[in-house]
Amino acid sequence: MAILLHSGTQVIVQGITGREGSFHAQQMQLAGTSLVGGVNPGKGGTTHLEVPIFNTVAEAVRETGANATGIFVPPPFAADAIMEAAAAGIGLIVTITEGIPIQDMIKVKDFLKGFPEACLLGPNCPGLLTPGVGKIGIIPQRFASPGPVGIVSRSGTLTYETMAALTAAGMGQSTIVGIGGDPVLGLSFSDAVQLFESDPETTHLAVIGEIGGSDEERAAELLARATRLRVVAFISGRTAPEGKRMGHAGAIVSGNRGTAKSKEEAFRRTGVAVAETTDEIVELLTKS
Amino acid sequence: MAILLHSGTQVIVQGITGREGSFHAQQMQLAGTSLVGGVNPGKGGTTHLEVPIFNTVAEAVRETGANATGIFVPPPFAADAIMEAAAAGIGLIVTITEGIPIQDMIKVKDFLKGFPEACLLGPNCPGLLTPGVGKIGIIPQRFASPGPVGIVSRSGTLTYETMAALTAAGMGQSTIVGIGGDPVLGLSFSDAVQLFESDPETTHLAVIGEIGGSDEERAAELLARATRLRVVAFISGRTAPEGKRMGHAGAIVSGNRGTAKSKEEAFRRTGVAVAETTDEIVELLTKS
Amino acid sequence: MKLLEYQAKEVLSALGVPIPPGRVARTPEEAAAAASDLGPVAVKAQVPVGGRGKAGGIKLARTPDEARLAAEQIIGMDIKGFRVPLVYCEGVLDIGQEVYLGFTVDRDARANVLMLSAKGGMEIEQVAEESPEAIARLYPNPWRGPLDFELNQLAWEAGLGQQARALVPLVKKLYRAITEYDAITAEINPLVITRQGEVVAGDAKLETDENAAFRHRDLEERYGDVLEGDPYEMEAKKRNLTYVSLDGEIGIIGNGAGLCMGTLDLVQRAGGRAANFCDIGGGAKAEVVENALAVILMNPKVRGVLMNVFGGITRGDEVARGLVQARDSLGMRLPLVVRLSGTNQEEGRAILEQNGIAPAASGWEAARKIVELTR
Amino acid sequence: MKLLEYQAKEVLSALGVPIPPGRVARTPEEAAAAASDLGPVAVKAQVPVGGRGKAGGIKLARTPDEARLAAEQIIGMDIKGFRVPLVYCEGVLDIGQEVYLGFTVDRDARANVLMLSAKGGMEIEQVAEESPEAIARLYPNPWRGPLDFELNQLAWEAGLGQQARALVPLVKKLYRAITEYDAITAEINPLVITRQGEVVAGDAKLETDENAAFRHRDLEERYGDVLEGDPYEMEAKKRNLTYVSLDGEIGIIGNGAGLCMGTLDLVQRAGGRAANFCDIGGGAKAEVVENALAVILMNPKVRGVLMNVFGGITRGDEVARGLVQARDSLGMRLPLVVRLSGTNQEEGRAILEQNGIAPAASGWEAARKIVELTR
Repeated sequence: MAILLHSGTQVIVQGITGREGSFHAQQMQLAGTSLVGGVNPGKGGTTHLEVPIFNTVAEAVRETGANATGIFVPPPFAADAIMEAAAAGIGLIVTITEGIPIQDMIKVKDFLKGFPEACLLGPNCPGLLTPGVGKIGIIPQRFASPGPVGIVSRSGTLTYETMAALTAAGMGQSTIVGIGGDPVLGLSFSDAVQLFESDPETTHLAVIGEIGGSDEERAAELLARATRLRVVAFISGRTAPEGKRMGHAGAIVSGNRGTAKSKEEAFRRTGVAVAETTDEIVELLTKS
Repeated sequence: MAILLHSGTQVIVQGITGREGSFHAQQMQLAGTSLVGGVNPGKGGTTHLEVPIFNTVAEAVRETGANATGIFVPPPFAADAIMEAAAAGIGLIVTITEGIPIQDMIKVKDFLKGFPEACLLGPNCPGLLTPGVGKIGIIPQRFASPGPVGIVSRSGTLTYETMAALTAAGMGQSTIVGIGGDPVLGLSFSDAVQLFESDPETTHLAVIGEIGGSDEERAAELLARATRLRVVAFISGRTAPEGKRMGHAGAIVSGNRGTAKSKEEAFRRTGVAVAETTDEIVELLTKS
Repeated sequence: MKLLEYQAKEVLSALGVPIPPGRVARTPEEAAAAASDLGPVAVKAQVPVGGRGKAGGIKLARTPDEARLAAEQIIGMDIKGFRVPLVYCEGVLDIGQEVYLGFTVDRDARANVLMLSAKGGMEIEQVAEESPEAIARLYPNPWRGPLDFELNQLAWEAGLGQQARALVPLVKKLYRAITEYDAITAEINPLVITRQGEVVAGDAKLETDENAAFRHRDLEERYGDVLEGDPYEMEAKKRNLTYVSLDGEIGIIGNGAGLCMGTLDLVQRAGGRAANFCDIGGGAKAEVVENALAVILMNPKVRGVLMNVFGGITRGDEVARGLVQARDSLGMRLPLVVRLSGTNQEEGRAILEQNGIAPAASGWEAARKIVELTR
Repeated sequence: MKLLEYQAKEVLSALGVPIPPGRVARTPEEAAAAASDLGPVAVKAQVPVGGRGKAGGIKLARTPDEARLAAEQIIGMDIKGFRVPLVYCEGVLDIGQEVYLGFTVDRDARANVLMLSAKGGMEIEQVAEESPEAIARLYPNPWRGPLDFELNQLAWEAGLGQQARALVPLVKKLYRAITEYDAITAEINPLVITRQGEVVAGDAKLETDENAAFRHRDLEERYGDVLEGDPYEMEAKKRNLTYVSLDGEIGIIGNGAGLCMGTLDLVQRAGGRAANFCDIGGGAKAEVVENALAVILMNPKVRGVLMNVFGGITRGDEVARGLVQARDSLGMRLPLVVRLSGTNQEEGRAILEQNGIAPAASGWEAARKIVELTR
């Protein structure tokens, strides 16, 4: 089973003919992904990486039955690309693009309310990987192996590191999900935790958080209610300096939430083990 | 029973302290309406027509349990007033104001999609009257009497005339609904027909249409499927001159619909009697 | 407010829509001067109504002399009831393709609709009827406006995808006529794609919402008085009346648009022809009645007046007294038939009879009576 | 981009927000001249950080001489790491009431939040903690912007309903900082309601989104170079690095923000103190590594460098070769510990060892090693 990305997932890449898009689309093929097409307005009718290119996402969906997309278009056009994907009926929208303006993403999030079946992952995220099945995004498949551990993370490299360490320790992964580091995100920790919770193949879960926001705290609340998973949490940024603040607005909104301490405490309160280093994540997951 | 306006309808008036709002709110009280309050920012805490005035609709709803409103505020502020009512949870929003900019109403219609339980009547309409129960708007109650005939109309005075003639002929009315004459409206003929269809107290229905748009045609399609009501339709504007058109856009959109002829034919096709004068409406409804 | 072509182009140009070079000419001399500056020009009648081409209101002029001659012929012409006050002389385009681009309010959808078609030009209505799929449509969300991907899709659907890079920003500029001027119709037909690949507005039509005039006083100030239309309609506008001139002999006054239209229908049914449509609104105040009568009596073709009023909240006796007073102060001598119903109808009818005005029990009776009196 | 007070006020004033008369002074003489024109003024340090009042960065001056003296004291001061480059001399307001008005991005809600409170002034964070209900909040729909009724309601909720007529349009103007400048925080605190009933921005803070800088080149051109901040951060910005200066002695380079933050944590855990945060991104290209090392080595406090890289798609041997080259071309002599994992990690580690760089198997080992070497 795994989550979000299964054998039935038919993937297109928006921005497939760009340098990044092209490279990673090829990597996705190598990881086993069922890549069925690409989108680039004006290049419809051609082929690239042996898949057909379309002028619009709507056309791609109509012609290929695609139900997922990876977005690699440049920041000024990325928000539009996400909305186009949702409007075309795509169910899983993985946005790799880094540097999308925050106000664009706030508009996108509101737009997506009109498409409740569309799940946005990212932006500014490494995407997701279901070992043995495929990936959308840029997670390096070579360190992954199939198995029972779910990983959900806000960080790219920390995720790769954890995944590699788990594989080295003989523990494979069900799905690895990088939710991204931007302030305004699609899929949250809580959403991912819920998905893993209902995936019978996942028995262990690593939650790799960061300072800022309170998505980790909310995920901890969710886990507190009851979980069948063995969960380990890790928060980076414990010693990160407080940003030099100008106004009060940020503080009024966030209050005491968002610090590494508040996040770690939130997990500890629910009985979730908190790792202090990435090595410890693996130790805590593997010890019986 | 009747439709839309029942004994449980608790009404506020937005713009109650204005000249028009004040006069008609009083008439509404005389017609039996349960008027529970008014809204006028800055006048909260005072009373007018012996009902309390509030600064916001939300406050009025919280304090009085109002579930319907009559809007008499001037055109530049009317769209905002409608949205405020919907956001405050008002279920029946009757907008009397004439002269609201069309683009404002297009925005309002989109806004209302977020409040599916809110029913907008109007704008630029006379409102509605359930004889013996009450009214919201400006329909003169003195010519109405309770009975089995529903009236739905785009015109004000033609409605009053029909209502008066019915009363004179000994046939009372269940509810009289003026949907208004603006290009962008809330409740449509079809909506009203459906409501009357499921109102056991209504056995007869007068549909008083006008040239323009194709709401009448749609209502005719609905009636064609099956109706338990005895329906008479009347369309005014048969001899109205075609507007002097500049461009093609209007014609492309409306095609052959919207003429008095197309509307009358639509009703005739479904077996609905079409009256040629308002007197005939009554004749056709009363003949066995 | 219906803008003339040159006005619409001024407005759209300010929003960033490319237009050909052009100049307004009020005299043949000005037209000749324009042509000597611009080279070959189209001399185009400026009237707020379609079909001027077929009516001879557009002439090509290769030289200043030809432009002078064309302007002489066109200025002062009558096109569908409008006297042509001036012409617009416009540089000729090197046309590669003619595209249709427009939007209007779709009242059934309660929304704006944007339309784009590769088959532009005068025959677009025929295209709409015969091959509606050749016109791509988009109903933009009114708060968001059209989104880039929606417009890109629209261009591909219209078979103009390869021009999307030029069309998408252009459509967004046209759309600003909605957000910035409360346009209810805006049309560029043809939208010319030149052989050089530029996109230019060949013609432009723009109508703004009268209800939103309070937000656009500037527009009215700039363009409000250029037009010379029907003199009675212009007078009615000054007096704030809802009035439309028609061809017949019987003046019509009604309260409420539906009742008023219904009255026109009754007059025709009785064999007469209405001279106008005039809705004095629900209130039927004495002053408004006097204004309506005054405008109707300006028209020498009018041989009698039918007034159809249903008094709801307004009392019939008040209406009757107002009417008598208006008639007397205007010294009206023509036949006048009044159908007065509703509140205090008996008192109202009595007042009318006392003052020599024929009352009628129903609209139908009133219509037959006035037709008889004006035959 | 964090604007200084006077810059924020210029921007907001152009959007229609009323501000007091004021003038920038780069010297004490200019401050004196401003005071002689404006009368009594507040002389305010211009730094992109809060708390300048408590730090002595704001002084009242009744006369030009007092203004000169105040400017002498304030210009050049260090406030939280920023040297004060200039002061803003601003006319004193006749304060009736001080209100808080601001918005920011609420990342949990994935939305903008507008906040209004009758309890304005410096203690607003305390108000937020002790009586959060005293701060009314609105999450405007990002496409629609705040609607009039929503703002009216906000004003009544904040206990400022009687001022709604003045506040509602003001909030809409402040909101335009979002739509027109991609602001992610904008704050007017205090928003002063004068004894005369006018509403004026007493202070203003504005931060725009760096990701949206491509839409606002004008802002950067106008204000980009006024600020004198941390010299290493300024140099890093020129080199397009994600770099933050810290107080310690160990330079840090990591690829990925999470890994980099995790590395800081490990260094502290091992008893050391990081000199910076520097994320070189997923690719870890040789040129970027060289830029990062160059900036870190500018800081004389740095006694050693820890680089923590996980090679995903990037190969470890490439990273190692790039690092060796960078070290050599910069002539770096300080201890350098590298944790290199992932793709081709063995080859990478071999290259490091051949070139006298200590490799470490884990981040934790690397952290302990560098702390030891720099003790």
